[in-house]
Amino acid sequence: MIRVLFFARLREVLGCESLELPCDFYDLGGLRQALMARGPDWQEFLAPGTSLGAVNQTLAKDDVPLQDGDEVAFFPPVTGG
Amino acid sequence: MIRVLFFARLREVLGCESLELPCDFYDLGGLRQALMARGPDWQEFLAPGTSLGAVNQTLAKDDVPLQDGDEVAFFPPVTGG
Amino acid sequence: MHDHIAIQEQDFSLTQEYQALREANLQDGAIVTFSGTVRDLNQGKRIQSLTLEHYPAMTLKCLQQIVAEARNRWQLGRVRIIHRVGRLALGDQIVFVGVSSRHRGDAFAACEFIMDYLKTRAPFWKKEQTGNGEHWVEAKAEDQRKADAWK
Amino acid sequence: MHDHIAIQEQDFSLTQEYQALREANLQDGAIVTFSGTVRDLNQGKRIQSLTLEHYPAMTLKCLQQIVAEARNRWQLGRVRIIHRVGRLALGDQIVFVGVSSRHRGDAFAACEFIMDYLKTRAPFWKKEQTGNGEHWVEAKAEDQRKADAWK
Repeated sequence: MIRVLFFARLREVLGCESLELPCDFYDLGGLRQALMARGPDWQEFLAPGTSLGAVNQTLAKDDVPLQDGDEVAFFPPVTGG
Repeated sequence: MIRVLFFARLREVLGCESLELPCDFYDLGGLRQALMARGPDWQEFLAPGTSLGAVNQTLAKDDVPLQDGDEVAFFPPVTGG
Repeated sequence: MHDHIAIQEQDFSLTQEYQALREANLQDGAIVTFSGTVRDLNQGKRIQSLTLEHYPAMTLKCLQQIVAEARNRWQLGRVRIIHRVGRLALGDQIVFVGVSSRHRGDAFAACEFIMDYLKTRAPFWKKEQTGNGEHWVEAKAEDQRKADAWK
Repeated sequence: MHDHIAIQEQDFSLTQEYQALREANLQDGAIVTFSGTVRDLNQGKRIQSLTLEHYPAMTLKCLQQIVAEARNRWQLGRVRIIHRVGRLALGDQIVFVGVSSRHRGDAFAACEFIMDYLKTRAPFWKKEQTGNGEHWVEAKAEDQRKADAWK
């Protein structure tokens, strides 16, 4: 299984804080595409460039491979500091 | 008259804190040359590049003109901060 | 390594942070600190308060990586980072970065580098409350440009 | 203009300086401070104490000019500079520069610029006391290089 977390505006517009999914995805990009197919908001707000991804708490590009047990997160560009 | 001040190492090696001189000098360089003629230490430690000059409390190059009543200072490169 | 990295709701004391950078530290002659506070105007909007959310499992790890990268680039003594989360009022302190070093150039560069990387990589998000409701703050292209300039 | 420039024998308090930069200052979200202290080793020599001499009539004027130049280059809120003179012990604070600004980039740049110019233009001289007597500190080419880089 993969745990997928959503933060900040992304959590709010998707109405979803976290998901548990079987690990059917070769890499982060594959997971992103599968999630974008869930509906118009998912399509819009998960688009590459619109939201960032992290795998196991490290910022990751879409070609980072996924393994069973990984924690994935999607979130808007960060605005701390 | 011109008041001439010496600071830090320059004051110590010249054994002189201040001078009052008639204003017979066209510019800072002219005064510097006249002072360098006073002896070997003056020659060595007042040489351009070795000591900085200021006219009326502002860093000055040798071509800055002098007027009666000016306050001139010579000192080593600064080392504060 | 003398690093202190904290994510916390409570306020911090610059006095204590400065003391921790300075005490029993005779080898470092330079201390640079950055403090960020909630200002009244941001991107043209008048702010009343803000809420800071983060991704707890990632935040500390990310800041540790940023400090490690700074230590690779410059000769640093102590590094201290505090970032607040939760609800903050106008004028409140948000973030502190303090660096000690033998040389002031290293302390200045590392402190600014840590802030620039924190701004573009650390998983914090600000939501601003104004007289017209609340909204998520948009990331600034300028922040990305500043972070990219360190590459 | 909110400038405070002081040359003094007595120590200063970072706490008070930070408060003066921050209080009733909601427009500035960034505060950068630099503190310089007497370190144990300088240019390879083990230091016991140092004495700071200055040219009183010129020092304040010179620092005011440096601040004016910084204000020409960057958008700054408050600027505070304190430089101590007289006898200082190991670990003592020597100099403080604090800058507030709307934008952190301006605060970082101005604070470092002021230090780099102070180091090469302000009429202060350090004499170091070691186990082998005392000597005047030599100016460093690196400081001149850093100051020239702002041109």
